[in-house]
Amino acid sequence: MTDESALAATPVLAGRYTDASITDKIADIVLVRPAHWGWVAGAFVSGALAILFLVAVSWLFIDGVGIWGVDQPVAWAFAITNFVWWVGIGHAGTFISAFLLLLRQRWRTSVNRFAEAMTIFAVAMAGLMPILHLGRPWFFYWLIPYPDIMNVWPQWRSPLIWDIFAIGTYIIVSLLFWYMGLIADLATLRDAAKKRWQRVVYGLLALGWRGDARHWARFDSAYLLMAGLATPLVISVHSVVSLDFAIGNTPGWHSTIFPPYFVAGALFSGFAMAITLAVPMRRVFHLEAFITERHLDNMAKLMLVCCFIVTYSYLVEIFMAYYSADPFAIAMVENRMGGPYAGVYWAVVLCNVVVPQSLWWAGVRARPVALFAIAIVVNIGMWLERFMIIVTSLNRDFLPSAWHIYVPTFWDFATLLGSIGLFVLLFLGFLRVLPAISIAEMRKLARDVGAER
Amino acid sequence: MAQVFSSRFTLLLRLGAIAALAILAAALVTYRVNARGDAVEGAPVDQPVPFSHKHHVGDDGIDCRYCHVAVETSAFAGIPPLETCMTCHSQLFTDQPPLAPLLAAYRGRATLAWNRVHDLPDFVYFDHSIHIAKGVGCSTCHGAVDTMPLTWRVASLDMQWCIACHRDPAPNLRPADRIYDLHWTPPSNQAALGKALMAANHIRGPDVLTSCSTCHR
Amino acid sequence: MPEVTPISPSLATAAQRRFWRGLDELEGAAPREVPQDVVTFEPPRLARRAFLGVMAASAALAAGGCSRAPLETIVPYRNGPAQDGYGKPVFYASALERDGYAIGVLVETNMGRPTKIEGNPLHPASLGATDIFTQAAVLELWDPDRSTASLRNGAVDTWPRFVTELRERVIAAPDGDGIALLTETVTSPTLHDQIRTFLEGHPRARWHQYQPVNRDNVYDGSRLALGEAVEPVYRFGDAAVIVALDADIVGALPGAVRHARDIAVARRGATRPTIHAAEGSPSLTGALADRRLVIRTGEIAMLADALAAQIGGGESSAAQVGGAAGGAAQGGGAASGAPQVGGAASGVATAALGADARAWLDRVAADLAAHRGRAIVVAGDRQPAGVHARVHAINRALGNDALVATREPVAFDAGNQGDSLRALASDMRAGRVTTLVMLGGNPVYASPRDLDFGGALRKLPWSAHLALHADETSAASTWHVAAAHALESWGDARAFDGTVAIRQPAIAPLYDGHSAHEVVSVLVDGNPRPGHAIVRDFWQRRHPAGFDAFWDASLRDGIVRESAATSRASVLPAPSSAKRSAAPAVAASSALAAVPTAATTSAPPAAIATQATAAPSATTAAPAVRPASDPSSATGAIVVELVLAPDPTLGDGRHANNAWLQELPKPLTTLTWCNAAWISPRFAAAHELANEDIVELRTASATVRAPVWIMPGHADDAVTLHLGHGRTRAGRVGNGVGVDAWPLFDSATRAIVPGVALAKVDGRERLAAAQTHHRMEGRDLVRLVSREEAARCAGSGCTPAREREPTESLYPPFKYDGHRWGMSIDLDACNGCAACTIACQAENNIPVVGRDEVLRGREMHWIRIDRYYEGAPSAPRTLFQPVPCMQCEHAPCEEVCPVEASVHDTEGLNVQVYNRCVGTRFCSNNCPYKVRRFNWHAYTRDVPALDAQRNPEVTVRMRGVMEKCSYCIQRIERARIDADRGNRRIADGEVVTACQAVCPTQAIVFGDLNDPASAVNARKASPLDYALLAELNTRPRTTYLPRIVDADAAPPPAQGGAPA
Amino acid sequence: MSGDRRYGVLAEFASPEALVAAVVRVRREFRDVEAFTPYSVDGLADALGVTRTGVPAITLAGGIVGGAGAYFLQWYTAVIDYPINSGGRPLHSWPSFIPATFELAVLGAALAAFFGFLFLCRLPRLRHPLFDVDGFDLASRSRFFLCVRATDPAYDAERATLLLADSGAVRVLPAGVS
Repeated sequence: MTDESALAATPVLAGRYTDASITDKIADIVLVRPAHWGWVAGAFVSGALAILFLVAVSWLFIDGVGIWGVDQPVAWAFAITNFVWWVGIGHAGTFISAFLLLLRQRWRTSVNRFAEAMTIFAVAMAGLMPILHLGRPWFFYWLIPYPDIMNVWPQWRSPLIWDIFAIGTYIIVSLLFWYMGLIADLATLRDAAKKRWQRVVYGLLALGWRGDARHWARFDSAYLLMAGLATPLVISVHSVVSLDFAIGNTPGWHSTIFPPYFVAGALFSGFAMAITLAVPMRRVFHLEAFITERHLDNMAKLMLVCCFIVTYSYLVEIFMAYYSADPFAIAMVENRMGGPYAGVYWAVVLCNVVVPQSLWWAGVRARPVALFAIAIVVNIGMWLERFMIIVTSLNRDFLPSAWHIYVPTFWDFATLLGSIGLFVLLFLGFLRVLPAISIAEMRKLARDVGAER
Repeated sequence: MAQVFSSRFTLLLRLGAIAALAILAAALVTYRVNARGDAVEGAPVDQPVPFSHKHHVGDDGIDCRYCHVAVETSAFAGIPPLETCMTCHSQLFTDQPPLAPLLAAYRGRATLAWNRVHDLPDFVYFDHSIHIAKGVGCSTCHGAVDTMPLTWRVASLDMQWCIACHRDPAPNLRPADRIYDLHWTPPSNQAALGKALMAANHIRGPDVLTSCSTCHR
Repeated sequence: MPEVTPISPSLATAAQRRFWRGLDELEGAAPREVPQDVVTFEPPRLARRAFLGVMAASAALAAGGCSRAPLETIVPYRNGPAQDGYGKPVFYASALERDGYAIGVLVETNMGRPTKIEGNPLHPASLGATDIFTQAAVLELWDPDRSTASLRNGAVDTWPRFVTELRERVIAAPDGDGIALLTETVTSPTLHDQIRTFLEGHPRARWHQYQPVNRDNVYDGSRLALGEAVEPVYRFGDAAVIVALDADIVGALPGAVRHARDIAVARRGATRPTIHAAEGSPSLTGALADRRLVIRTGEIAMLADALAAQIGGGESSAAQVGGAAGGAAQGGGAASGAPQVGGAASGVATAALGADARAWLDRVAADLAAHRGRAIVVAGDRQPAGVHARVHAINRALGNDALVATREPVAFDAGNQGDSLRALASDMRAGRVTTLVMLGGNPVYASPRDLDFGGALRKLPWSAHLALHADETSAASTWHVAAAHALESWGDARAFDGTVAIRQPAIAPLYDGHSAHEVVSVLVDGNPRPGHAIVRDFWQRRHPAGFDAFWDASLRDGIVRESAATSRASVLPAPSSAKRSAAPAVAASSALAAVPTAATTSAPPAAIATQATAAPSATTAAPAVRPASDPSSATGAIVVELVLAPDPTLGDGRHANNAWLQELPKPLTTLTWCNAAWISPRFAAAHELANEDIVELRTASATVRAPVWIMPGHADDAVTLHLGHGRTRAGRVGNGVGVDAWPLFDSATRAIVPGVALAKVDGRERLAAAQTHHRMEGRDLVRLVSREEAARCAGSGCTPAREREPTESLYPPFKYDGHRWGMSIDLDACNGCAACTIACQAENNIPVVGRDEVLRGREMHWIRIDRYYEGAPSAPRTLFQPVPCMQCEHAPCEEVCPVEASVHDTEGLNVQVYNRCVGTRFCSNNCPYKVRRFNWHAYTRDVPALDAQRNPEVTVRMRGVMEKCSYCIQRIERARIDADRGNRRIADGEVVTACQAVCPTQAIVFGDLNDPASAVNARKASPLDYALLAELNTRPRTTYLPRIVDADAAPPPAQGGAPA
Repeated sequence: MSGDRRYGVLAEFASPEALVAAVVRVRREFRDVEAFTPYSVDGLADALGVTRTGVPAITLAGGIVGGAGAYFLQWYTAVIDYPINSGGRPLHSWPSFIPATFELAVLGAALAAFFGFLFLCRLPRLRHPLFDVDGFDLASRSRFFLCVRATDPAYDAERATLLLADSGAVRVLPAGVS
């Protein structure tokens, strides 16, 4: 199955399923099946990393952000890189569930649930980072407007305040959207569960859903509206994140291309992460019939599209530097390409521009293992891209006297790897307690597909 | 199929949710209304020597400036040196046990450490002299100390309290001859008087008075 | 929290309290004349690393975020302060010494604690400014590592027991036989009088003076030239031409602060003096110079000879040169084609010099000749006596007497200190010394190691060492006597021009410390007398009539009136005697000319240097230079000339335990917490050396390994290494920092060591440089204008090269109706001395972070001195730019702060509200000037002694908080409240920032931009005034005046890079 | 068929098509009917006569409240309550106020949509008479249910049972009130 037409002809649902068999196949992962060894191994490794994260954060709170390599002038580095990266990863989930819903893309059905879970956990990781990176994290709530005894309010011109609202809104809307989609499935679990405590827990979460047709009508209406809201939201969120930089006057940050550049980068890394999670998940839980090569193919194609937008942005940055003849911008570009962090720049080009070109070949897109490898490369590349944007802009800005190199410490890496561990741990937990694929929507899909056949 | 939840359970759940919401709302409101700095108002602060402003100021009529000598010239009003105490107490009540720590300190045998009653955070720079000069009297912040056997705080001294006056000082301004009047109350024409004092004392607008650098450095 | 063991109960309270404010009202007023009571501190026991990392309060504040503030207490005075002292700083006039030379100071005390030092405007060596050492003295006072008690053989002992022992030893030797006294340079009339009295009573006792940084060469040189030791006192302010031969006029010469002022004033004046410098080891004066010649330090002698020959070092040739120069003067400082002065007469001496040197020499000779009587030639203190003799002759030949006054040496009994120490060492070895009393100094560490002073000292039956720290010398002595700090004790000292200042203490001794006066009083009659009585009695004997008024005036003013004038001998000795002494030197110069010196500087220097130094030494009776250890036998060894210089911030090592000075970026290199072997870029390239490589330097007797620092403008085939590092008993701050270069210091070769073998060895050592990039990259940062352009702009005005700021903005302007504070920094005046940096540190409670943090780029200084090089690395132009917060009106930092911690006040100050800051650091990212500093760790922690130093008017910042220059807002507020109480405006000059106050050159002016008559407006009125990075439309309140350069002295463009 | 039918009569269908057809038929006699499906069935709402869900209006209101509230908050705090000069920018820096306004408008709309949906559905409702009906759990799995409510003015349990059975129901069950 290596040629283009064959891949495009792959169904979004392989095999014939009834409402009951779909229900069993998905719900049993949660309710019945014992843990797969792959899951256990993954949980063990990610759990260890999550503990590392806790240690790193504890030490951070005890000793201060000085345990990281941040310095003057590079006052932001790993934490903010992680933040942007994690937010970006979240974006693909929302894109799949909301954007594709609006576009009535049928292949969305079997991937939206886990993609949304990915969004929530990624945004949770992202939300932690700015708090951790604060000098006095225990005062983070000063960024939130409330009538305090100091009579002081947030400073609304700061992109960081916009961030608070953007990220806060994003995580709340993502959770609501996710939860709304889950309600019917939770009712299914409530009704399918044999154990009393499962019935109680899922019953509470299902809010008494009984599949009333009028409820379904309101649900459809509200769900579509939420999708309509989430779509501009997701674009605004990464635009706002990009404004954290673009509002600044640092060469390499102060650029109007940042919002689309960041949004495309976010989707790029998000689809890469979705593939990274989907490939092992469908293998371990035998979901190949639900998440078919067609899904992977579609996500790979979207990655390729994003790759081009991102590449275009790289080129525009270089072009604009020379076209504007701004010596600071030119110096910034040359510093990126030939300065102390040139290796990072060229690694970014390799990971985000060169390697994804292999996705032109249907044979590559048809091979989950190859896709997985490319997705990992893109994940790394996108992390490095944010590192490049942040660090190589800051380390040499206006006054050469203030230039200084940034060198990460053990704790920088511990925080990054730890957050990945915690993310994976949360995701693995999700797989075991909630249906990873929307059962209700799959029933409908199966019926529609069956009807077409 | 049977109900997952008994009616009793749902009732309790409902009641619990309502109660939780009510408690949360009440707690938030209560917190905000009573939010203060580290103040404990109205509670007399224990002192190594039970010094009574009521006795010294109220009964004996000693002027504030007799002890707090620097209040008109310095940021710090000044805690009286022991020799100030000894101007009288070398003669009066020298044998009273409560005065023992004072005498011991004066003779260099011990340290007398008063407990601070009005303690601002270390990043706040309050200056007594300028407040006195501009017409803010002692009792505005310190209350009627001549009624206090042991001194206590009458104001929260937190930022919202400071800011309230810095935004609109006029109601708290008094003529220069009433600064040390511990029982001054705003006269009926305070609105006009305050305005006149604002002009006379060259008190600048709230934008200046609420600049961060006015109090923080 | 470090373990703290306070001694006195009152201090126990202090230690328990958490913030520096806790010490308010704790102590009585500072003693003005009679110490009232003694406050004792036990230093907290801290590991050095912890101490450093740590000089930090804030674990407490961190916890305080979620708990109630601790209950604070107030300890009342016993007796009220003498004056209006509640909560207000009190200033005491006093004097501090640098290498023996006094600089007048005003010591600021808050609640009796000395917290800051300002210059004394009445003192001739200060005129209100100070240097870095003076600023750091206050930290030295509060140094927790200071000795708290005397030690006898390492065990704690008492001052009375010491007095008893010393008395017995003096009684045992009534004629003084076997008693030796070793002091540093003595400029104290009282101490000198005491010592004289002692020596008269004990005729066989010996007094030796030795100070590592001494003026032996100067005095010897004047003996050669004039027949007697004299102190030259220069009037740089009146000079039209200044020639510095390896002389750091504004950095190291006695009176440097004053010289810097004089030169700066002159440069701002109508007739701008030209400064020529020749040096091998870059100095502040070289950076300041209009024309700088790079020449090996050892070749300066040759250069001086050549200059003498060209000018005519003697009477006869002077006229001839004068005639030629008269013609040359018509050129009027025109650029090219400097006329040949002297012609054939100078040919012999000049032949040995390189082309650069000859060109420089021609220009200098022409300039000198054109400004006869208005020029000053100065030789550096490390140059051999012969050079000084020659310089005397040159100055005299040029008729510069009016500008180079001479007087009896400021140091009393100025002999040759090197000889003096050698004599003492040989006496000690020969058993002729049984009792040695050392007042200050640290000769075991800081002395020529070939003398093995430490070995000799250990063998003595009885020795005592008075010092602030139990240092290397104390460890080798029987007694270590804890010294009182200069801020704790009475004394007096003479300045570079002889002016005497009385040193009055600003606080009673913190520990059981005693002054040199007290120790000598024991020597005199066996009875210790209080320092106050000793000093007062001495002056009463001097001024019996009207003494009280005299004494009060002297203490109040900080100077003893007329003391300089009465002792000044401003007339040069008769020429006849001078001529005779100078003659051999001139003869030597012709001998020099015969030395086959290659014209290029790449020739092996050993022979030249040896010859050059040997030639004058023939006349100074200095010992012959020993041949270098056969360097060629060492594989891979390169032969270089080594210059051993006192460290720019640590001096001879006495300041090694001063964390401010350790962390102060050294002028020119910006290195901190280390020393390094400076080499030239060409040398580095030729021998494949890079920064931080380790090299081994080997002389006949010693081998030292040091990291390399490539120093643009350094002479080739030469190495400069700074003394004062590698201390072993400095204290927790200074121990083991850097490389001890003293083993290379030989009593024969002294500061300039020829024929040293250099070899690269394995390994690297990271050097904590505060600035890691040194070129302007073509950016308009330090702006240069030509002398002519500047003159034109000063007059009728000119078109500025660029708008000061963009005139348009999207935003409507904010109105600043009250004051509008602003600052102007004159880059032409700034000489890069870094006094502002350390003054700011003292004023604003800026923490020290330590080497590792500096390596991470986390130094905290609010005002930094940026240093850029322009032109070829071999001979660049060095540019300095002090960068404090620009106080932008359109502050980029504020716009991005989410919590209103960085905001404007109504006077346009860009204020940082520490207690509101949550530490997002966006402001720092968005600051194009990168002047914001972040507390990455809890840098400020409670150390009771250090807490006492802190300025109570400035918040101590906790961990996780951004900080930056505030234009010394505490000083503005103080002035505002004072003015406001009287319902008046703050007058111009009423607010002086710490950096402005300390600046020797008045490069920094601060004031109200809304006051049309303010000094800062006068500066900013210049069309040359410009804002840094103005194109960003940040509208800085701080602007700069450009550096003025000679257009024709432009350095050659950098190789392989665009000229900046 | 008998039993407690105070809630209504419930019929089970095997396919959504059967359910829709039955709804159309039953609604000719009874207005108050409810349908239960394991997923959203196209056309069912129309058949039940649902024309407007009410959710969009609530969502719009939420968005307006969120956005207007956010802008007001920013304007009030920055201009009126504590005006502070920040970087020389105008106090009323409206372009800078847009992002938070937008985000809070979205948040308000999303919260309104979600809670409006719950409110209109009268959820959460953990107990329901139908949960007592045997086999109703299949409504969340694979079966489709139709209920004629006893509250219908024309309610007649026997007639409803017959009608449902005749409409293709797999089985008809009584739904009581416990």
